[in-house]
Amino acid sequence: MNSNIPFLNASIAQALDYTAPILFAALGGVMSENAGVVNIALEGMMRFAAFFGVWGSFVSGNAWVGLLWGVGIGIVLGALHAYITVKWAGDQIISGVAINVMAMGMVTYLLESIFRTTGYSPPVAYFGAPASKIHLTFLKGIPILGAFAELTILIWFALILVVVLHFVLYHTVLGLRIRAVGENPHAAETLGINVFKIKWFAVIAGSVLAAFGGLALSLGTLSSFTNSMAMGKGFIGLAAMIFGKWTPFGALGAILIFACAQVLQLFMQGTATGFAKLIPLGFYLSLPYMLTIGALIGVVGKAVGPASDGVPYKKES
Amino acid sequence: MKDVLKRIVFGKREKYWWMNALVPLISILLAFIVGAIFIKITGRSPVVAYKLLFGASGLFPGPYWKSHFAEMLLSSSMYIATGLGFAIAAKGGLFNIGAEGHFIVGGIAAAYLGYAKPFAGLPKFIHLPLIIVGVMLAGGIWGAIAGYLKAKRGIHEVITTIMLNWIALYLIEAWLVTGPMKAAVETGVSGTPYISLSAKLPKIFPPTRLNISIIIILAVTFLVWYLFYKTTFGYEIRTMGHTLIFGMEAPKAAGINVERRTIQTMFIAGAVAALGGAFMILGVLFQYPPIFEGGYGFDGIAVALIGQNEPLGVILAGILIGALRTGATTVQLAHIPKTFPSIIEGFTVAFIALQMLIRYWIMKFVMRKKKSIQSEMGGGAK
Amino acid sequence: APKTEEPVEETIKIGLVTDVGGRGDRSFNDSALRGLETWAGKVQYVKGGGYEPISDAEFNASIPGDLKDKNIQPLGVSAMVLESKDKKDYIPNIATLVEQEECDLVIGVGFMLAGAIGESAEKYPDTKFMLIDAAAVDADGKMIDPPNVVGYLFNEHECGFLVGAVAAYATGTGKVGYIGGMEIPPVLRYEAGYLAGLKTIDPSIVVIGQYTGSFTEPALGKSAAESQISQGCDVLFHAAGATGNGMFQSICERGAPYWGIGVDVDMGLDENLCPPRTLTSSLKHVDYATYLAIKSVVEGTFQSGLVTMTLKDGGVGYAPDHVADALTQDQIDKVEHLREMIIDGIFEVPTDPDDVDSWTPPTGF
Amino acid sequence: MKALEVKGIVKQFPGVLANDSINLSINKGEIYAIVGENGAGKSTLMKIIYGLYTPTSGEIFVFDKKVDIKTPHDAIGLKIGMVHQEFMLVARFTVTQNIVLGDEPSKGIVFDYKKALSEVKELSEKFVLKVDPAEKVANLPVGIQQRVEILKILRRGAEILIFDEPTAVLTPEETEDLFKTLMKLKKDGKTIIFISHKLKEVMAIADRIAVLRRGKLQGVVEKGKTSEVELARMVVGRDVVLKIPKAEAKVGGTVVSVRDLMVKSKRGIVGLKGVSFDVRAGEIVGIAGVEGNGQAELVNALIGFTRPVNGTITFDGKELRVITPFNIRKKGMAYIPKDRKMRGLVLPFRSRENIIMGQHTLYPFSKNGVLNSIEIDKFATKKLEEFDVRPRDIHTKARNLSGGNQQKLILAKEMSMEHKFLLASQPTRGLDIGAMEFVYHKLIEEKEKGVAILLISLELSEIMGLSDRILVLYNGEIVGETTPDKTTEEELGLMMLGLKRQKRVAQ
Ligand SMILES: Nc1ncnc2c1ncn2[C@@H]1O[C@H](COP(=O)(O)OP(=O)(O)OP(=O)(O)O)[C@@H](O)[C@H]1O
Ligand SMILES: Nc1ncnc2c1ncn2[C@@H]1O[C@H](COP(=O)(O)OP(=O)(O)OP(=O)(O)O)[C@@H](O)[C@H]1O
Ligand SMILES: [Mg+2]
Ligand SMILES: [Mg+2]
Repeated sequence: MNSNIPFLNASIAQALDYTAPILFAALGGVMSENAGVVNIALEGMMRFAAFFGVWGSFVSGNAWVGLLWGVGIGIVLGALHAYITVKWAGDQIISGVAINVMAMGMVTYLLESIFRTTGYSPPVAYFGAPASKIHLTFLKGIPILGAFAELTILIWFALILVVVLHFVLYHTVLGLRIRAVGENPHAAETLGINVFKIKWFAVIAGSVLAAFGGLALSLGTLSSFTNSMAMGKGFIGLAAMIFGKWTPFGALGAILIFACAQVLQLFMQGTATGFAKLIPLGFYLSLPYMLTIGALIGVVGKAVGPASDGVPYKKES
Repeated sequence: MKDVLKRIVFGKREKYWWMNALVPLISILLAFIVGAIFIKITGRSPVVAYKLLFGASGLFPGPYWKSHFAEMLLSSSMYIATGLGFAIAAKGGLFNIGAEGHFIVGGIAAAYLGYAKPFAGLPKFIHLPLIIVGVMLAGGIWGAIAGYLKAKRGIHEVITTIMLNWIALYLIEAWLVTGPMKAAVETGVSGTPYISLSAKLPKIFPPTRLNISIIIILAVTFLVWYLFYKTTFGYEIRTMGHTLIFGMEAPKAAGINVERRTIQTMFIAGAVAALGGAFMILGVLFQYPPIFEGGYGFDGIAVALIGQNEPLGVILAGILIGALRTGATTVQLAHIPKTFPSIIEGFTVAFIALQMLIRYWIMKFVMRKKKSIQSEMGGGAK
Repeated sequence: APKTEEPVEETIKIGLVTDVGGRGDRSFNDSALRGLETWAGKVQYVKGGGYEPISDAEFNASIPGDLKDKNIQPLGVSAMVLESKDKKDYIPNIATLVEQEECDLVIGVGFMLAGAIGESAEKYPDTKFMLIDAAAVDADGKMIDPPNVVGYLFNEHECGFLVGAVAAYATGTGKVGYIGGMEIPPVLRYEAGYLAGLKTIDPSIVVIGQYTGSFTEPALGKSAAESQISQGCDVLFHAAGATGNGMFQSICERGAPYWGIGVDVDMGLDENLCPPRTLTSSLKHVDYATYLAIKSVVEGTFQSGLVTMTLKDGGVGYAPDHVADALTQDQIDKVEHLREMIIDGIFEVPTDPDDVDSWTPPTGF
Repeated sequence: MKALEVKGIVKQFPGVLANDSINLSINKGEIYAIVGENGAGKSTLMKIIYGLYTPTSGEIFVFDKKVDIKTPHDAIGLKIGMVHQEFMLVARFTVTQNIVLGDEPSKGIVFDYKKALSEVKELSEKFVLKVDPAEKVANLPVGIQQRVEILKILRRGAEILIFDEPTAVLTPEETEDLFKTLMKLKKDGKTIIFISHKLKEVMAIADRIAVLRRGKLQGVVEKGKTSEVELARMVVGRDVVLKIPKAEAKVGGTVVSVRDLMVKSKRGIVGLKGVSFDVRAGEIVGIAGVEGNGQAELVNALIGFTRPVNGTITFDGKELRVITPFNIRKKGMAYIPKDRKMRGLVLPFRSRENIIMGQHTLYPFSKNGVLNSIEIDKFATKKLEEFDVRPRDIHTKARNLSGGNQQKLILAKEMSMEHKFLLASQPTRGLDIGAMEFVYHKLIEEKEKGVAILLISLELSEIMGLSDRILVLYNGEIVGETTPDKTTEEELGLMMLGLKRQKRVAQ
């Protein structure tokens, strides 16, 4: 069975590859929603960042510069979302939808203005190039661990972030305050916590994480921007965040289920013989989504978010 | 008369009732201004862009006005359908991202009932209503799945509606349309067979292809409004809308069957959004093509939000977005990307979200006296 | 419309409506645009809008090797391209091109436009129409043949067959991959041809085939490619539009001994993909078909009806790319022989993947 | 020294003048009570002092210095602390996390939870306020939650402590504990502002008492120079009979009969362990007991929120197998919940919409599922008048009503619904003395009309005064049944603490 090890490892690596962008998005959601601000603009932020990352990398020839550009647009969008929802207590859903719609229009507009195409950018320097990957040669050949032998830096970053975010949220003063603001901002305020500051911070930090999700798409796995790049990934990140009960590890678990189902789906489709060959393609393709709902029905049950999630916080007058 | 209008349109008793109308208008205006700045920055002429955009939007008279107008209403009827799909659920406190899925489920149901044998032979006055009912049933059931999982299992509707969108997409496009419902190879048609003549929506504005879809959706919108505000059923949905997301139990304690209403709300939302897909098939494409990405469902969210989740608002917002989209392809004549109107749409929604700020400005303008603003607004800025 | 362009009195104006894929897909739509803009118009699209002329050198470089002998010359037409955001836009876009822009010929790219072209052709009998990949149909879905529409079809299974044969010779592991976008007719024809080609050379070759469900998601293409490679495939072919870009990325990251096979256009020439590891490409000359249709309008020889582009007339084919590096001369000769057999009608390539199992391949390869 | 002075405070809400030039001057080290009818503007004034509201005009002085309090942060800086009418706690956090929030012990950026735990433990010992520092707040009874609130502000070194209706949610024992704490704090030199509707409490603990009426200061009296009766008159502007009218029960047939009812609590343990009792037409059965001894489970089972593990509930002679709020209400049950925000009202709804909730499907409010707004408005106008809900405007949103008026709106809604059985869970919570009197009359009236009433209250005087029979609930069981004339508050108190059991009277 030794010959199966490369395949197993490659499959896990692929699942991780698939996981990273969605994980970033979900962590962005975790960050923002733990402070009580719903961010359904994860999708739009990913799209913006995916594009700006490619743009930056294209202009400079350096993927790290692209990364900075992507983070930059993440900050700008986060600030916009925070300005609307925190400063002016605007509806968080509406603000999120606004950013998503703008992402649809503006990015395509810029794509055409800059690259003379409406669909696909040229390839640029990226993190997935063999030379840019993190090589842990000693792991090669070991079952499962071998999957980690050649990952992009962004995947590692996503995985490490899960731990970091968990630590920040549950073991630091800042995390305690963030969660307090998300649970009961009025209580936090009566204790002298600057609710607005915390929310501003969490929203912008969450947006930057979502931006990393976009970057993982355009500069991690691939080396270019395509118009349909983020299509749905941000929303799946949102779903994973809820599935994972608004916690970093929960989100990771949810996405791993989904990513493994995706890889499994491709594998089953490719090797289908006999009866399995008769199963229509649509069932294979929808398998990950059905499994997610199934997992929710079977195991996870009711998810309860931060108590004041989505409620605009207004200072009484 | 004014009072009646006020009461119908704005809900009476608001001291500054006209604000509710003014805020979206100002939002739209601001969006156009910001859009112009954006165009200017990217090196194009806003004047040309808006001339083309509005010239072909169908909103204003001009050459080819008739067909633009028809195209606008065709689009609008679909946007209103998906917009209502979101708004209905929102009224019940549910966050429905599933309009996209309902739209395509409606489309495939319309296509099937439109071409399949036992139905295709029926006379039009039976066939068409039958299709509409079937479409609403199909979309309704697809919506009710999310409602059921929410009510009985507590599974968040955001997850289920997102997942169900994809499931619908793949089952339809990677199974039904390329499998059991595929048109016979000899016909040379890809996608499903074409619907029969009796399934096509009657045209009402020849020679354009405008059809009764706009009339149907206006009637449906009126029914939805009536349902919300005039019936006990709508009353119950609204009690849920104000409590469900906060975990409050007052409606339940008052004997309202919250679980059943949740399912029903999602059913209605799905049924109405599915109409949009049916309009597309029965009035524009006449078959379900192999690939059918529209984005009408997602734009429906924006439509609902611009329309403040109110039926009348959804109609107006649907017309606005329909007009923008109708004018959109024409801006390419000046080599402006066709997605330009999406930018305006996005800014409009953003300014709607910023309505506290806009209200603040208006109040400041009206009162010219900062002191009393805060108490008049009852919260917000400090 | 703004009068930014020169008066249109003498020049012939060609309109083109893309399908929802749009400009920049590196395959189908771009191919049609090359036929119109680069070849017939001798211009290039500039970012920010408008066209600028191109040099003779650029013009010559744009013509692929297998079309060098087709005498492609600029036709002096002006181009007007409208992209569609939605299927509903096809008819209004065509109407704009006919009514407002008064185009002489309107091209619909893709079988998705079959209905729109069919309806418009009846409405505007004085305008000529060209449809790619389909015959026009009317509002009832019946194939029609109006006097002002020419439809171009392509025998994708023929070129798919030849790249299948090349793949069969090139594989070292006896396993090859196939990545499809969605199960639509042209893609299925590619698949059928590819499978038949493989079967002809070596029935024992294992094919791992996957559909990604999308033509626009390179990430899925990459993922499918990785999966196939880890299962031992070393030659991969895709018919998945831009989704296939991901396949090339995967191939490029790994380098030898993996080979990728392009689709529709000669992807071995596309710097943005993976020229060093592009074994061949199955060519479907949408560009040439577009050019031919425009030429017929310019020269007044326009003929309605259906034209099928085949191996025989150079409308489909396979690109030489790295075939000479991977195959022996004997093998290349055999592929060429197969090509001639198809041209001569000695055998027929199946058009449906389901028929390949029961199809009897020619022997001796 | 003056600890706190407010001068000319005005607060204008849209359409409501909540505070009308209020002047108060509070000495250091005194317990200063503020009383006033519902909606008088007490909470508003306190929120202004704590920086939650911006006054329309007026000045505040703290320890003789003019201050500008813009946020609670400013207030905390000035050593002002406030225990709010609705607790400001993070339910999912532990006691410790709640107490240290905003001023956390830390090692660098890391939250030093161990240190926080020990700090809280110390604090709780120092002020003799017993809490379990590691318990989650959501799992605590309100009395303890209030201790957490007090500890919170004490930890921040508050010198001026504001309590907005702290006793409304407490049991008598908890109230006594609180008073002990307040006296101790006073001895430590802290200044306390205390808001309550219970004049007896005010008389027991306050040094001076300010009376607010319709946003205006009515007067300030010293405790020694006034009486409950006089205070009551100042509050409502008329004489109030504090005694509950007594009416003989004309008992009819059994309406609700509960047998061996076992119910699990939200946390999964059995909270009600096999309880049996009857409620008959025309009688009020009082349930006495310390909160958390099964009342919530009993209520939840009766209205169909929780399915009992075991036992039966018979309504009007018919055993109900499955109870849902819908079918039990249809059978003729009205329910006054103790938590008005969670279970009583739809806050963004207007009074007219709230008042028909539950009977909206009935004629004349609707016919064939279509609402009749004219009838609804007529009805709402009438009921707001009858139950003295202020403001009288049927278009006021419930959210903008004061706590007491929200309660009155619920009473108006539930008591005007046709019913045979009334389940009243703390019906007078947060009501001013005039309103309380009104509710007592209402309950008696209902009983005389033959309604069966189950009254759950923490207020022993209420139970003793109103009930025809009293059941004592302790640890999920009925440990005694008695009548008001056969027992005393002291005896009841012992039973409620499980220290005394009594044989049930055979029915
Ligand atoms: N050893 C510790 N050091 C610092 N903080 C701690 C420690 N243990 C617990 N905490 C604090 O207690 C809080 C909750 O602890 P933890 O993260 O273990 O989750 P929990 O309360 O058990 O919740 P749940 O198990 O429901 O997720 C956190 O906010 C954390 O800051
Ligand atoms: N945010 C608000 N908007 C409008 N009106 C308000 C608001 N808050 C309070 N009011 C009104 O101000 C008045 C005073 O309310 P407040 O809460 O101070 O009363 P209160 O004395 O605390 O009453 P209670 O004893 O019932 O708690 C009431 O008429 C109330 O309706
Ligand atoms: Mg109060
Ligand atoms: Mg009160």
